[in-house]
Amino acid sequence: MATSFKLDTRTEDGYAVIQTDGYLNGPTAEQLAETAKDLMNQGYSTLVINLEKTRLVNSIGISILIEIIEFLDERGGGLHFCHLTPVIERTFKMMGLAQHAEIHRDEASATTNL
Amino acid sequence: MATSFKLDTRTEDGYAVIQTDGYLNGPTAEQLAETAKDLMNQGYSTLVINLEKTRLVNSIGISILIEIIEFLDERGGGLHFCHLTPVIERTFKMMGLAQHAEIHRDEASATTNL
Amino acid sequence: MADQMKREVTLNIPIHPNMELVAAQTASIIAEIMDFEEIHIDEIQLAIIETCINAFEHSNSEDSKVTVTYVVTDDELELKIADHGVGFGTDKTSLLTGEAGAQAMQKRGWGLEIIREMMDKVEIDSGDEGTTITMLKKRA
Amino acid sequence: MADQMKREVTLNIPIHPNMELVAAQTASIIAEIMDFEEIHIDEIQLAIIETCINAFEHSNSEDSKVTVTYVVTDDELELKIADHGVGFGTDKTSLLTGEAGAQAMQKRGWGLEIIREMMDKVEIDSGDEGTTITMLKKRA
Ligand SMILES: Nc1ncnc2c1ncn2[C@@H]1O[C@H](COP(=O)(O)OP(=O)(O)O)[C@@H](O)[C@H]1O
Ligand SMILES: Nc1ncnc2c1ncn2[C@@H]1O[C@H](COP(=O)(O)OP(=O)(O)O)[C@@H](O)[C@H]1O
Repeated sequence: MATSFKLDTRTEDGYAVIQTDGYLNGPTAEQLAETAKDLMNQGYSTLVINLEKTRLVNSIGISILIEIIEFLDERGGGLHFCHLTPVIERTFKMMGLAQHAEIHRDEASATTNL
Repeated sequence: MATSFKLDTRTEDGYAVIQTDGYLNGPTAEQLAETAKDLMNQGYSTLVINLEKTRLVNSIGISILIEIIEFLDERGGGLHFCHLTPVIERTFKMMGLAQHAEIHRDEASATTNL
Repeated sequence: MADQMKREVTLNIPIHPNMELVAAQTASIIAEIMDFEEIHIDEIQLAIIETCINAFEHSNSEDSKVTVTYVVTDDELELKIADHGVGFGTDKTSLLTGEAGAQAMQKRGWGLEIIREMMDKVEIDSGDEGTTITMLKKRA
Repeated sequence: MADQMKREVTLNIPIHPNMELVAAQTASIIAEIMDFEEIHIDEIQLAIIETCINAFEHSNSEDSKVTVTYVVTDDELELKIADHGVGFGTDKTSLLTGEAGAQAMQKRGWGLEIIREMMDKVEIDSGDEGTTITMLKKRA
């Protein structure tokens, strides 16, 4: 059984945006990580993850997001998040994601100056 | 315990629109009936009920909608519904509401020719 | 034929206004996990709501509880909704329904008919020990 | 002081991926009926999810079941999440957490800390017979 989870990818000049839709747990965050690595391999080292349609992220999902950050860090890339619910933002901060990834209100403010 | 249920009312030239938000059961449909009667007493004999933000209506709620129809019928008024989910529309038809009330896709088509 | 996986979720709710929503919402997320279509999820929710409010209104059960069992297989969701109330004979459902009821805008007595309309199969088992309604929805 | 009404909902879920969502969703609708604020509903959901996935991952329970009890009073929601697994000592939680864990971007070992952050009160009762986590959220 799987929850309906969707990923939408859009590439722009110099960065790519991944939009998630649904619960981020181990398996779905792995999908997201694969997509992020693919984009990185295509030359997009700056990624924006838009969580507007994601209301729940568990700690296993976040541990995989940390792996994405590490992967990008090693390759000189950068990760930006936007549209976090207050609870997701709080959890990201607790677990230290805010140190190596930037958190923005929306896509517009995430992509200014990219 | 009560679910969060909201009613929004708007009056226009010749008709009034009631927008529901939440589960329509006995108690909340009674609230809707009170509002409908109030509007009727204020001279609005044509009412549009917009169910866009209502996903569930139980059979007790529908029985009260039938009472609203009867109340309006006796006073020469008319009731229009819009934004029904397919399941709500099917239930309305089963229980005979479609005979004495009109069902429209959206507010625009409900209010044309009013 | 391969063995089908069967998973069971059970929910106990008190007989109390709006508790039918808890039973419906639980079905909704299970059906979503099973990848049911949205319209079928709405149908399942309405069937559960009608069955629960019947138990709330008519069962007169002393323990004031309703138990909902959700049995999940690969392509079906089976629901059993049980109360320990007074039960009813199947002849009880003698009000006008169907076309005649609709014509007359019959107000009450639609619950069981709605349940049958929404689900693929409905079985009623009712007696002195209470009522259990078993219903099945196939993933289209 | 007036007697407080107390209502109990119980849910049994199998240990299986995504079943934590069923427990979380059930809490969500109960908290909504209780008129909790949206942010508090999110907090409750996350706490339940973390507790359930802990039971799924660590309990090694033979019956492969988790029981969630939702106790509703006028202004509080109490949750008990129980498994019949191997249990754990409270010294088990020895990974870096808090500021140090955040600095090091520690990947795992955050579950219990998240649960404590999200809820007003958390009690762990764990032993050979299994683990029960009791947690409380007050309506703000
Ligand atoms: N759980 C139950 N316990 C006892 N009687 C029931 C139960 N469910 C249904 N009934 C009986 O069946 C009748 C028909 O139910 P229904 O079709 O839902 O219409 P309504 O609830 O509007 O009367 C009820 O009036 C009641 O007598
Ligand atoms: N229900 C449980 N049954 C057995 N052990 C548990 C249970 N819940 C938590 N634990 C133990 O507590 C430890 C800490 O849990 P947690 O803080 O959620 O971090 P993580 O799950 O990432 O290890 C787990 O590694 C496990 O040893």
